[in-house]
Amino acid sequence: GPKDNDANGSSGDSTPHKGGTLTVLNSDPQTDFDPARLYTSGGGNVPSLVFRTLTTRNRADGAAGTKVVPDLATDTGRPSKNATVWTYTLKKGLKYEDGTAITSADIKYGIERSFAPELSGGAPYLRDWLVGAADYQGPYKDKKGLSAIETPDDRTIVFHLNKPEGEFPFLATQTQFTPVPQAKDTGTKYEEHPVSSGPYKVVKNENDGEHLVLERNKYWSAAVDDQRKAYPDTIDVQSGLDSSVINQRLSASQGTDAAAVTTDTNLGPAELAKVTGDKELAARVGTGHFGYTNYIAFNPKVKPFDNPKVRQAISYAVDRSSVVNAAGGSALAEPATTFLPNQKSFGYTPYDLFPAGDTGNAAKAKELLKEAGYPNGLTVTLTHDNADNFKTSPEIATAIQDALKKAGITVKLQGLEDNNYSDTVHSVKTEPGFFLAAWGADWPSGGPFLAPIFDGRQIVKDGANFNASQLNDASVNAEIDAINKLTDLDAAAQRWGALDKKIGAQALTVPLFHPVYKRLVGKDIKNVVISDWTGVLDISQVAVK
Amino acid sequence: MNGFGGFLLRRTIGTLATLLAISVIVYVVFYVTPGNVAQITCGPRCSPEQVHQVAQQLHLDDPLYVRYWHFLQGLVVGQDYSTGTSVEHCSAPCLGLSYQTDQQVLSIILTRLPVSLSLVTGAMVLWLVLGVGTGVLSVWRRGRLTERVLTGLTLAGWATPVFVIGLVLMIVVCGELQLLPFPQYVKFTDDPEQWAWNLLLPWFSLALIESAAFARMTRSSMLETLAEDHIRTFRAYGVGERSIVGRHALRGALAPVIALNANNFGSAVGGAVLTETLFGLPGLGQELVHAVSVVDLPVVVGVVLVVGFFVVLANAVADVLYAVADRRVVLT
Amino acid sequence: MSLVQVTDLTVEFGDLRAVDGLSFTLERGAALALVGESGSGKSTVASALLGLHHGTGARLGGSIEVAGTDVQDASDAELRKLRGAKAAMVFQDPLSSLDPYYAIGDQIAEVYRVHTRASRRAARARAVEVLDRVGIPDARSRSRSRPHEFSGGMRQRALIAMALACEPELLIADEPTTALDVTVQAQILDLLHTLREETGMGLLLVTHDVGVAAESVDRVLVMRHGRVVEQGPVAGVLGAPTQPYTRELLSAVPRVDAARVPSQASEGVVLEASGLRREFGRGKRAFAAVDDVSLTVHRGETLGVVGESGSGKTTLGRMLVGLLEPTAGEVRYDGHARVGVNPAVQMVFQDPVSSLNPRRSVGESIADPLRARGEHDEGRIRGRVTELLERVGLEGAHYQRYPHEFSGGQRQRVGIARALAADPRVIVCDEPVSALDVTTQAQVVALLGELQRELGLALVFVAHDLAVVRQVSDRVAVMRRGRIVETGPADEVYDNPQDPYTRQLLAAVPALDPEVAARRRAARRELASA
Amino acid sequence: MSEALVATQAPEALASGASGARQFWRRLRTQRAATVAAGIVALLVLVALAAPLLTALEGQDPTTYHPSLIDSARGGVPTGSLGGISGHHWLGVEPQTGRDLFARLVYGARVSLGVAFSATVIQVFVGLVVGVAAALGGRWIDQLLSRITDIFVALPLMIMSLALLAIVPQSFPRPVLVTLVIGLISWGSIAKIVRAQTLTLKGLDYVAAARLSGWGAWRIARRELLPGLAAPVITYASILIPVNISVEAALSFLGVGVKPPTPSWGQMLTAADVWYQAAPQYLLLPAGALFVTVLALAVLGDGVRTALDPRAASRLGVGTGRGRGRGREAVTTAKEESA
Ligand SMILES: Nc1ncnc2c1ncn2[C@@H]1O[C@H](COP(=O)(O)OP(=O)(O)OP(=O)(O)O)[C@@H](O)[C@H]1O
Ligand SMILES: Nc1ncnc2c1ncn2[C@@H]1O[C@H](COP(=O)(O)OP(=O)(O)OP(=O)(O)O)[C@@H](O)[C@H]1O
Ligand SMILES: [Mg+2]
Ligand SMILES: [Mg+2]
Repeated sequence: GPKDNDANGSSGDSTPHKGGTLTVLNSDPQTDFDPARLYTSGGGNVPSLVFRTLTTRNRADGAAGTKVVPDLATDTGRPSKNATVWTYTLKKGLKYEDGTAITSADIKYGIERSFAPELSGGAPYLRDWLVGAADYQGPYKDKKGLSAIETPDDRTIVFHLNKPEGEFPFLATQTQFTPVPQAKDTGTKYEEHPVSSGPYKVVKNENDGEHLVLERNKYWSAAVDDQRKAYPDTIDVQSGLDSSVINQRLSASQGTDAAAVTTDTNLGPAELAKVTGDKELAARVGTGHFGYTNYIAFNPKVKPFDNPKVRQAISYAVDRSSVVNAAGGSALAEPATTFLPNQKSFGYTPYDLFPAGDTGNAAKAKELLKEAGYPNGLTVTLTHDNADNFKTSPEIATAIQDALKKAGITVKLQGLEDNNYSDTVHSVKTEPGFFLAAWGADWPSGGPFLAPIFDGRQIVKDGANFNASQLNDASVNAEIDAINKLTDLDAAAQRWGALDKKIGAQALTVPLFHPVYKRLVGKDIKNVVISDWTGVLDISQVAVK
Repeated sequence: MNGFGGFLLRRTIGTLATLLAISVIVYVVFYVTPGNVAQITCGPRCSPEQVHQVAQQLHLDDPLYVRYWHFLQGLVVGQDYSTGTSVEHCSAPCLGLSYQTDQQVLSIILTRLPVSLSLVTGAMVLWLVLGVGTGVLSVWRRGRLTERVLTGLTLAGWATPVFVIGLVLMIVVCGELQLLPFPQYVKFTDDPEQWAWNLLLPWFSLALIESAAFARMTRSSMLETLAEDHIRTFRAYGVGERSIVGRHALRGALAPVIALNANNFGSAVGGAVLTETLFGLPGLGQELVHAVSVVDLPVVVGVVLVVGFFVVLANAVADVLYAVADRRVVLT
Repeated sequence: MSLVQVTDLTVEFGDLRAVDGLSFTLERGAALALVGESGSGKSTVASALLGLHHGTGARLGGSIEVAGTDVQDASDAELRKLRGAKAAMVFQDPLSSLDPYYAIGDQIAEVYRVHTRASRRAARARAVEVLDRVGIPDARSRSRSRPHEFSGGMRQRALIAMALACEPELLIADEPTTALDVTVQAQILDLLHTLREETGMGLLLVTHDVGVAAESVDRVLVMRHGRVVEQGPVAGVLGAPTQPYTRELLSAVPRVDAARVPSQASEGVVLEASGLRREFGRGKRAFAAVDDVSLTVHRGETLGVVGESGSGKTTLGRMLVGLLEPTAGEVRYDGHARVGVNPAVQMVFQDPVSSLNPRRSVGESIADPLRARGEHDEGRIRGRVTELLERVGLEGAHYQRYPHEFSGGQRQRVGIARALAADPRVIVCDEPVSALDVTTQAQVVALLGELQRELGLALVFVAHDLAVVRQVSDRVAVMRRGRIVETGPADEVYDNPQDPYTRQLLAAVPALDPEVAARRRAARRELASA
Repeated sequence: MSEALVATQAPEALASGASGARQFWRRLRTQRAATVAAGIVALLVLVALAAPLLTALEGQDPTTYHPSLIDSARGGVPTGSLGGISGHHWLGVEPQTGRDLFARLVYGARVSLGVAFSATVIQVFVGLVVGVAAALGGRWIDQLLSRITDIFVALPLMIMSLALLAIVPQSFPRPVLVTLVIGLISWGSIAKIVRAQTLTLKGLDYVAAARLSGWGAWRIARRELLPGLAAPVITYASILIPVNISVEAALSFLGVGVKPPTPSWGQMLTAADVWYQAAPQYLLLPAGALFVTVLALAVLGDGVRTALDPRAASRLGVGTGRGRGRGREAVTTAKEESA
């Protein structure tokens, strides 16, 4: 007969204990497991169990989780006066899974190899910030190495930046800052077995990350890692699963699924409707907030969006409640009137410059349209993605279409296949005038949120451009530079907030909503920690016993 | 050339030509469709210079025919490639490397093929049994309640998306009744018993849908055959309706059923995407959809060729089968 | 109680009353022949005896009792018990009556197993045994062939074998020997006779061939328009018929000793075959169905082809019209080597069932050659088709009917009408009159002769009925085992046969006089036992 | 000949050319199930055509949002009982948007039935031509066509539609595009089935007889083979309809399909599958509509198949048109035609 997975009886007490197997049920396989190719802090949830970085996100609930804390390093970095030189010292007694010591040279090597075109995929900051990194091609082609990184001794590493960057400690949370022993580097094959510096090592990686098994790295010790709790003995990551199946399995919580979590699957609206009606299930839902904004982007180079009045009219006409419903309802999306996410760490400063209320202010919109020279309304085309993502997808587009109809604006929809959509909207040459967009934070701060979208120097003429409004405003650029100099992150946050409001007045975007993540965990899961940095539960904290 | 040997030779040549044509089509299609491969590979925030480097690395700047030529070369003599730290050889027939994961396409396919084949062969057995079985039964009991019920059931199966059937089956069987584990692919070579148990639901979901076509097809061709003169002979000799339907009418009805099966088998190898996705089976269909979505041309070409090979193979087998089923048909 | 008791039987198809108030009885061990015009309802009666009209659109009246079963009221299960075991039927269209997908031996074995509890192996052995009894040479290996690998006569014998397999109390044989050459025919008739003597089997023989009737039965029933014209002991009805229709019938029977009025065959050769050879099967099982046959057909002449069943006549005919590629040799039409078909060379197919599309009305089928020639005027097409139908003894109104609504002989005439529609110069007629009663047969033969005179039509006339062949042929070729064993002017061949096989054939021609027939049978039996 | 026959016939009555079709209708009409099914299909078509009228009757349209009818906090499930069924919304409203389901269903019928029917027609046509040509053509034609068919069976729809996506401009009318994409790409199965069946049929004597008549292959295919192919083709075509309905939904995903907010059953089904627990009627409505369509088509297909076979007439217990009544009918037609 079918093998019944032996169920872990849940022990009544809620203090977490070591041991057991944590099952992770995911939809996307971990196809990239090379630290050079991962993008987010710690490379996301699972890689962060294997890769330690110079600094890391604070593994705490809510807003506290937006702090950056030391990981391999003894502190979050010591800046030079103007924040262009950052120095880190490694903790003592750091070891790889094979027992060899971790050195600062390995971290340098890890960063260098992320420049190799073979291992592309990481965030753009290192290339932009490090001195002389712009045309560096990685250690495989260019043996000289990056002179911007110095390793005076085995425990010290110094970074030279071409401009002040007060947020460098945030960058140092990314997996490019994980040590890679050069002798073990196998290039593009490294991801099959990356050398662990964290509490777990990879013992099985099937089908390019579809099934991973992690077991304890016996050379890791909690003494030199105060962030990762590492309760379970084994972590079994199964991916390639359908999202409704994942949620179904988590809610059934049978066999090994009782000790299961997911790191990439939210509850959808339909599932939420079911879960909220069930007390037992509702108690197992974790809620998280990730710095993310869904918005309408305008390209003022395209008529009639060159006219601020038209953009304002649309801002007034938008019915945020419909949009929120399309995105899954008030439990899954919070209406947004600011471009910055509604979190303190981003410097959130509430404002609502074109108050549309819940359901849109059609009268005001009509008035503005008349002023703009469209007394009889107008017809525009809204470009969106056909992918079923609740961000830029048809549901949202039709909600906007329906709302603008009331203001006399006829919206034609242009749905594009996913790749076609990103090619089209992210190219200066083909960018439409009016489209759905979304932006998420690389780390919880205003910098990476505002700069790529509004910094005039980040307009990319012949590649992927995210400054959709192609705003190149000297005062905005100057303010961005000024804030970047600050190493006091709280002070910086305030000024990001102010800058957001200032840009908001130009009505270059219509912020729509910030998503909320709701996720189920298995019934035996303990110690659920969800930081506002990632918005999802941190599996380095989870216990199954 | 005549006979079976000639047939084999012609078929082999035909197959190769078909597969080549398919690969050319895929190359051309991906050449003209939007989607900047280098940008996708490099990541959305890559700078134009990096994108350019990646494009060079992947030979995306070469003209189409050069790229296709490399592909053909790889098939015949293999291909060397660099991992950055060393040079590896992908031996012939080399379908190239995935743009996205740098793995050899052939090895990706070889790990996924058994999954798809397990899924489809098992499901095929079921859909043939269910489909042809209901077809026969509905002819045998034609005009009666049994037939109406069967017709209703198979058509309900046919009209319901696989997603719904599969999910409902899974919730009821695995979630509520706990009769089976939530499916998870176990290799046949590791544990044949678990392999079968885990695939049972996917097989059923796929088969329930497909079997409707077979039931309808079987039924209609059988009714045709029942009108033939030779059936009268067996009636006049007191042969029971069961044997008339199950032996004589069924045999005469096989040609379209075989044809249908060949196609469904072949295309299901790459087409059972929904089933694979729903049940998390790492098969070719899933891989193909993913590869298309990230414009991973080598993987797409590879998978399409392998699937194409199965389509062609299944059809060749079907042709042999009808020649066996109906001796009057000559193989061409 | 009688074996068969039919009282006041009527059968109606729609508005057509095919059988009208028919009554007769048949005792155990006795033999009754139903003779009569084509379309007079003979096959309908035969089918009714087995309840085969159940569930079709036909309406039946009167009562039928067969071997103790009331056929009209019997349940399906009772009918199944009757069919095959107590009463077996040999259908009129033997060529389409076998399942094309199964080996012949298996089909017989299957029927046998339905009624006996025999093992598979025993049933198979029984199948071989009965195939052997009906004279299929090499029955063991031939039992593995599929129907399309059998010649027409062989298929007919296979069906007879099937009927005999369960040793039924009543054998209904609907034109059982139409596709058989006279030697085999004699053999089969003798076999039926023997079985009757040995097992007490009753025989209902449906035939249009008065000679056959004379040879094999003791009572005759003459039918016309679904009604009884005359019935009584065979000697009486055939020897001293009381009804004018019966007399008419008898006088129309062709005689093998009557010479033919020669046609005006001209010198021009229209069709010429040289060194024709055709093989079937491959490898070990390969054999030549036609082997090195050369012949010529002149304008306006008739070449008769006679010969044993399975000797390659149909195969030869198909090659002559271009439907079958010869393995070796060539066919020349008007002096030119020819590939493929040519509407000027037509064929009347041996199997009238499968040569008509069941989904098209016969009128449409006949109109085909006209339309193909570019005739568009519907009125003219109708006119011509009606004319053709009438010439072959059918009605213009049959235009709209579908093949399954015709009797065997009617279908055969449709086939002839279609061949004529093409205004051909040559027609290969493969058993064109085998299913026709003598009067209709005479009519058709006369028609062919007429056309021949009018149009200079050349005929290749394949038949097993030696008398008919003599009646129509200028020259005759005798085939055996794929070769032509003897050829020459008809009279010469008939009056002075050279080849021993030809002599054997002529000796087997059935006699009209039952007494003569009985004597001949006795002689044959002595010969066989000696 | 038979007097009975002569007595009941008016020979001149048979001089009507339309009688084949007439008999077909007669035979179809005598099958009750098929008649009902034909009625349902007609009704569906009517509903699709009259969609604006029906929704006007209800007072709704398929695109307007009704946020007040859904519970935003619970993922957007309809608030009313039974999915929000009320006098204003006959079949309730869609989760998340509150759009009227009845309106979406009847408008969806337009796209789904329109696309599915016309695509099936194209598929059948191409499949028949290719399949028959392959079976009748010489060895090389057969090889060529069969291999081309293989290509079409083997190439996933997705890839072919990617190509079309690139070639066909955005302005091209979507429903037509979808129809063409489906029709011209997925005809492979039907071609294979037709080829198989033709191979069996072409060995029959009546085809040989037709060849002797002097007809070319094309005419033989049409007159002699097509009627024999009708059974598998009609059956398969009725099977194809639901497939095409869901393919339309899949194509929308790639951007080739019908544009939102235009509803289609396929898209409704795809969107609704996750809602089957929280808002079952959202899934059940399009699924039910599809089921009824499929069932009606299957039964109708059966009926048509039976009616096409003159031999079936005797099984049905119907005369095949030699009756007096029919005679009169034919006379009038003949007169009308000559007039
Ligand atoms: N299924 C049917 N539907 C309509 N008419 C039929 C059907 N079967 C036979 N008939 C008609 O019934 C009459 C008798 O047919 P039957 O087959 O019994 O003739 P028959 O005496 O056997 O002739 P033949 O010697 O030519 O075989 C014919 O006129 C025929 O056309
Ligand atoms: N398609 C075939 N495949 C194999 N053998 C065949 C085929 N067609 C005919 N034969 C064989 O060829 C021989 C000659 O057959 P043919 O049909 O020409 O005989 P025939 O002279 O017409 O006989 P009959 O008078 O019984 O119709 C027979 O032994 C038959 O079994
Ligand atoms: Mg008859
Ligand atoms: Mg013959």
